[in-house]
Amino acid sequence: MSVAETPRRAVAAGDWIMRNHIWVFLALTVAVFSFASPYFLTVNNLGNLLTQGAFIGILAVGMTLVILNGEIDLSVGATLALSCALAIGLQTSIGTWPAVIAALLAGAGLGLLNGLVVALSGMHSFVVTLGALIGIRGLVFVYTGENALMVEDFAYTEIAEVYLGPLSLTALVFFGLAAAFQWLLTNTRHGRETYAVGDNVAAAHDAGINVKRHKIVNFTICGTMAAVAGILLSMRLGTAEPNAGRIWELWTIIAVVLGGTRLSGGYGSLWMTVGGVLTLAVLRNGLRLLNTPNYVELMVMGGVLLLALALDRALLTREGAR
Amino acid sequence: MSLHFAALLRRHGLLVAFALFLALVAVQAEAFLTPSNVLDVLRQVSIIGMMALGVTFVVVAGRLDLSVGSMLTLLTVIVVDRTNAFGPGLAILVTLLAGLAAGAWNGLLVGVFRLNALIVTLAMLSFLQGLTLAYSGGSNVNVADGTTWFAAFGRGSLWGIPAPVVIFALSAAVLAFVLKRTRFGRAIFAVGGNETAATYSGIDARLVVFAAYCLSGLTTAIAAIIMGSRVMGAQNTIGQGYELTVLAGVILGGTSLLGGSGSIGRTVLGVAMLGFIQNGLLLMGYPYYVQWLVTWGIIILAVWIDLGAKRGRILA
Amino acid sequence: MTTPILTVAGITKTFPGVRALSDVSFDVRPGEVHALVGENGAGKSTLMKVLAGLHQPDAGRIVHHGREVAIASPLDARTRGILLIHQELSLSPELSVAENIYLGAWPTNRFGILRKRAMREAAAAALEALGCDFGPDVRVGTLSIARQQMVEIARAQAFNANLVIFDEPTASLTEAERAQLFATVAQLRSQGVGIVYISHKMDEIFSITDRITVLRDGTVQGTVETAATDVDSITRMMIGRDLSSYFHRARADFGEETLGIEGLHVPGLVHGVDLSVRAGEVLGLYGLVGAGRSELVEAIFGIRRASAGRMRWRGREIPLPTPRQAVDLGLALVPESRKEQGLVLGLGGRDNITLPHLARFSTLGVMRPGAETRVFDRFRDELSIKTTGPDQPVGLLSGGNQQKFVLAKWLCAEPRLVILDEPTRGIDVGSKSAIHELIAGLAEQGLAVIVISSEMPEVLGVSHRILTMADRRITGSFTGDEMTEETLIGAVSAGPAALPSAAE
Amino acid sequence: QDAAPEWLGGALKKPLSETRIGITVLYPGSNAYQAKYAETAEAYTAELGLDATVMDPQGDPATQFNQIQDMSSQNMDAIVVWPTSQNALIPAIGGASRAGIPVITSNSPIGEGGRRYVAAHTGPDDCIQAEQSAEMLGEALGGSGEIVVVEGTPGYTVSILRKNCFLDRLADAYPDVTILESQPADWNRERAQTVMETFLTKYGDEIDGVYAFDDGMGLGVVSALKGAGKQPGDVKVVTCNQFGEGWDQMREGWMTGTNKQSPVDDAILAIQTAVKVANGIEVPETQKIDTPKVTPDNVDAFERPSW
Ligand SMILES: Nc1ncnc2c1ncn2[C@@H]1O[C@H](COP(=O)(O)OP(=O)(O)OP(=O)(O)O)[C@@H](O)[C@H]1O
Ligand SMILES: Nc1ncnc2c1ncn2[C@@H]1O[C@H](COP(=O)(O)OP(=O)(O)OP(=O)(O)O)[C@@H](O)[C@H]1O
Ligand SMILES: [Mg+2]
Ligand SMILES: [Mg+2]
Repeated sequence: MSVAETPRRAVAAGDWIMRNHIWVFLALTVAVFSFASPYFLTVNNLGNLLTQGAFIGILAVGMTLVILNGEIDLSVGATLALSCALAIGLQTSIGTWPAVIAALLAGAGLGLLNGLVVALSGMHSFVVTLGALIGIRGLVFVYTGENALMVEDFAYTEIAEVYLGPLSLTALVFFGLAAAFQWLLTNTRHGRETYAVGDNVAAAHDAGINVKRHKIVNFTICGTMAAVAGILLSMRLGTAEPNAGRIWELWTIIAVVLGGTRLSGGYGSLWMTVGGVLTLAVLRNGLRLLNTPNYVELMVMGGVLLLALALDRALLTREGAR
Repeated sequence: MSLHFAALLRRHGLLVAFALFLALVAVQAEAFLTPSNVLDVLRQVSIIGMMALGVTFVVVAGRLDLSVGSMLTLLTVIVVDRTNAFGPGLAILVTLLAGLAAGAWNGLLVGVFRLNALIVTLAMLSFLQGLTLAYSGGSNVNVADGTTWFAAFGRGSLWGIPAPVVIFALSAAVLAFVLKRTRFGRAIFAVGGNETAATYSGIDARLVVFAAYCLSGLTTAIAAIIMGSRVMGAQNTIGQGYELTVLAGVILGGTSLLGGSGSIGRTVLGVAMLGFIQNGLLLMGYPYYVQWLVTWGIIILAVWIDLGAKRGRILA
Repeated sequence: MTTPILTVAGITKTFPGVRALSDVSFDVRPGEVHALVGENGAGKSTLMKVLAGLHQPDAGRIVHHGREVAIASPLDARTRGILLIHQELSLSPELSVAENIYLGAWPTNRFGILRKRAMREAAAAALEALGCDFGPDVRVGTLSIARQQMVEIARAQAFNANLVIFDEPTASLTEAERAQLFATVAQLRSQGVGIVYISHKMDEIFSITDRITVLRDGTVQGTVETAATDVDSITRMMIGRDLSSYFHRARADFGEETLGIEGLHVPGLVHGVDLSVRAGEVLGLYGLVGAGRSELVEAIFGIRRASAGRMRWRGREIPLPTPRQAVDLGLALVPESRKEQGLVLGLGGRDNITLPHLARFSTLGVMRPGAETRVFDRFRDELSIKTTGPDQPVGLLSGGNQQKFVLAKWLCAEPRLVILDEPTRGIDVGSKSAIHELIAGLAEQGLAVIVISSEMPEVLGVSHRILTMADRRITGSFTGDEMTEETLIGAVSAGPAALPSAAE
Repeated sequence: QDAAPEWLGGALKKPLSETRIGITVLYPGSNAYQAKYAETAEAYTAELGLDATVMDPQGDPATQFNQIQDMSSQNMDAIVVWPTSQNALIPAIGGASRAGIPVITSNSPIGEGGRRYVAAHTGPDDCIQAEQSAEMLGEALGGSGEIVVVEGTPGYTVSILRKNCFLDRLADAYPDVTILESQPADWNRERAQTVMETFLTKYGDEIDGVYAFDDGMGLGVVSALKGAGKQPGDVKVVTCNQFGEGWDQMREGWMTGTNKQSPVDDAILAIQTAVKVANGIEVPETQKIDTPKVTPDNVDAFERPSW
């Protein structure tokens, strides 16, 4: 078997780049913006950038699991808004931490609901969560009565004001969750089976893997992640906007795919997702620093997305087999 | 035999459920099933419906188009602005060409270069939004001359039937024929059902997908003409979120996102269902968020029922 | 006589509209290779899926090691030591070999954390025991089909299986790999494992099995000792009649050259191929799997873009065609994988038949359903295809009937040249002989035919002339008396990387 | 350019060309007023020779939050915020203020809790506008009648103010005006038309008046009225914030009341205030731009809005 492995090591570096091309891309964008704007490479800005990216990042952690599983979740933005509203709205009646826990449970519950419907009905998750995207937003408005909710006690907003160097609590939570779930993906049975299910459902099913359970679990995790992001957002803003997180689901999917995770499932990692999230955050922040008009920003984002996709495709064809 | 019969029954189940819903609303709101309201609803869904026609081709070919919403915005801005500049005739031509071009770009990337449709059209969504802002400078545009014949597409009527409904119905009839009865339609089904097999049969899948996107751009352009004429102006957000409504209509009709199955008739039904649901709930006076919740429920229920009917059609 | 490992009695299984198995009984003893044969759609795979826990029977008993059991799930089957190696491989390409071996039963500690090291070591041991030349950490997607199959077999080793079921395992193996597989089967058998072996290849059945059970239309026709029977009587049990002559070679009556190819080159896939075939001629293309035969014909048909090469078509020099142009010229390619390349499973038979010839069945782009239905009816009768109607999705049909639709699709437009890539793979003997008859008939009508096959007797039986391919090049051309097993084997295994010739 | 402009009322600390001002505007892409505002901001800062940036958070508070943070980290001399949310931005504005960067809110104020971080507020008062609309509608109906309301996208500050202030004022001043129904049309003219068509189907001639949150939606309402065969003035349509086309419709009698609000004045006032604050010149806590009522009686006295 060593015969087979020796030449592999030689191409290992190339292989690594192919599988992690997003980090090369990220390094490139960072270089460009450092050159273009004197404010980009400041500790303060980088700290901000990480915090800003972390919200999409946390959503992307959950989304990655769902996508690896071969599914998709369009409802994360709405779930985020609901958790955000609950975390703030329930504080007066049940206290801060119970409210936070309730918000988490709500996110988990909605994720579970999505997962159950997908797994039990056999419908395409695109359809199920498209419905949920509309409906959960309705729940947000039912709960908030369309007004923005505000915390009574602004001490709540200081919970998230914990810093480790330039890293805010939000950024730390993002990196922590990404690391934790990456570990889960590589080292636990659920993690590996998530890949197996996304890669070849028939094989996974025939091997006795409970496909439905994994999907349900991953949707639940995804909902929970949306809740975590929602709670952190409520701490950041001190307010729950009923429209919070609109079209964030699209940015989240974009970040995940930008990272290189395959939309059809089975291939990808949180490491890639972190790369995708950071690239997205750097691009948005950098373009803002360069004072690009909004329409240029939109066009550049569209262009970059295509570029990343084309790069991915080019590397994929080179890799040959798949 | 019995399998087909059961499927047929369950498929009718969806229609029965829809009819029940119509009856239920009609009891609650007597205005619901009056001819004038029905025509109103049809006119309101004709824009979404028009777009859904093209998107149906894309979805049957096994792809997705999320860019139609922002494409609608841009094209509406173009048709209104150009009407002011060149007059309606040329403006309509320019709009149709622009729609075709936008669709062709999607088709080029997805069909010819075989990039992922979801991402390509998402990128297009973002790009077209930017382009719209760049084009309009952010301001609203209005048709300056209120008496132009351009108004006919959105506001006119033919034998008492609103013009948008006439346009939509005609387009639906033509495209239903194209999808069911022509070579192109057959190729769409083949490519969506099994692209490799289609290629081995001498069908150029790249061209077929390309053409489907072009068609989607074209129907969106027609929708934009109706929209511009109905509003006699355009706003930079006018098509925002339409892509999801369009997709919801297509899916509700039972066209599978996996490609290879579906029909224009079902899309028309799906879009009409969406329109009547919204109109009915509005007539019953439910707040908008209840409408959203009900839409959630109905999408899931309808697709579920439909899926049940199709189950076991193809061996796994 | 030893007690059987497994006995099934009175198994019945119906699918909506089909009774796949009715009252099936048979048994498997330790250390025996038990063949299961039957026509396409006879119910072989279904029976095995019942044993593997993928289907639940409607009625009947399964006795395993003397105890009656209900096999609830694939995992349940595996923990009982029953392992099915699928017709279509059932692996996760992105996962490692070790992970695939233990797929669904990964060892974990109390907290659900994988014991990767333990898994790796156990997998390495299983691979070693089978003599595999790859390690447990390799990503399965990078392995060849044969190696992937070894991964599946390693599962049997790793789980100490007592019953291993092979469902058409040799369909895409080279001769050498096949020999390796047989060695593995022998090894398992010597460990006392019971083996069920499903195949349509009679030579395999007679060389490695101990007993044969014949299924027909979901019922058992009988179980016989292999040593006590012969191919003809088994065939008779399978199809219910005698198979007069096995191969049909067309009359040798050749016309002008239909197709000529010179210097065809597809980077990395086909190197400098010359080829010529005349009207009325059946040209066999023999080689081992992976020799590049499919790629060659795909390049001729325009599915693969050739970087160099010239083409003569009926005496005229023409540019290399696109698939569309190829169809219009009168080329027909019956591809090797009917499900992936041949048919749109969701469409009906009629729509599949006319798919390559839409122009022919339309006026100004509008289809003529009447004309389509007429063609459908004609071929349904000519090829006796079993289908409920023109709109029944072909995905619902059994493999043999699907293959007939693929043939119909290519024959309906009267082509000049028909290329058949492994036309009888996975086809039962009865239908096989029908296809051979068809090939001969085509040539006698004056068509040029190219037949690709990995089955030596088949190529020898139907061809007027045989080209051999190895390592993506043509290595020999044989006619008349030169066409023997020895010359062909010599030609495909020539060169430095000569493979050990298969035990035949 | 280095001479201090007249309106400044003080001395420049540094040349205008070195004065860096960041402006973030609710959602210029969404309507003409905001587009004009953003356009004016670009043009006017260029005219002054300021080093200025105009940003579009697309109505998303979290994005605007990020923008404010980014501008703080660039050490802008002043930041102008047209807030997407009353309260969500307070922490970001607080952060900027702690970093010593003055923040001016423009057009809509932020919530009470954040006022102490804001150096000044300029702009019209959405609440007053909505109250004016309530008054004009009540008056046009002669104190009693039945109305429907076409709302903007629910959940945003402007929508909330234009709803609640209208409702409060109407209940106070014209208790006999009853609201049949209220539905959102998301600031979208076409949707407003759809909603109004449905209202007309449902209530027919019962509807005496309509309140639409902005003129764009008001135009959709008018289209629906025309489609239903109504005559000008049959149904009183009152909106906020007149657009050019609304001005035309008012002259034709379709619109009954609205108010004039100039994005040009709005933007210029905000920028001037920002420059003053950046140069340490005292400014009033709140500076309002006028939003006079516009009715068919006085419409000719106003110039046709160019937005
Ligand atoms: N999941 C299913 N649903 C409906 N019918 C099925 C299903 N699986 C198998 N069948 C039908 O059951 C019959 C037996 O099929 P099976 O796959 O067992 O045949 P087989 O003997 O393995 O044939 P082959 O040699 O072609 O592999 C066929 O008529 C087939 O169409
Ligand atoms: N080394 C290999 N690794 C993985 N897959 C292989 C390898 N060689 C062949 N295959 C697979 O086997 C199939 C046949 O290979 P190929 O088309 O190259 O050979 P061929 O001479 O046309 O053989 P045949 O027509 O008999 O299948 C292909 O689908 C290919 O994926
Ligand atoms: Mg089988
Ligand atoms: Mg091959």
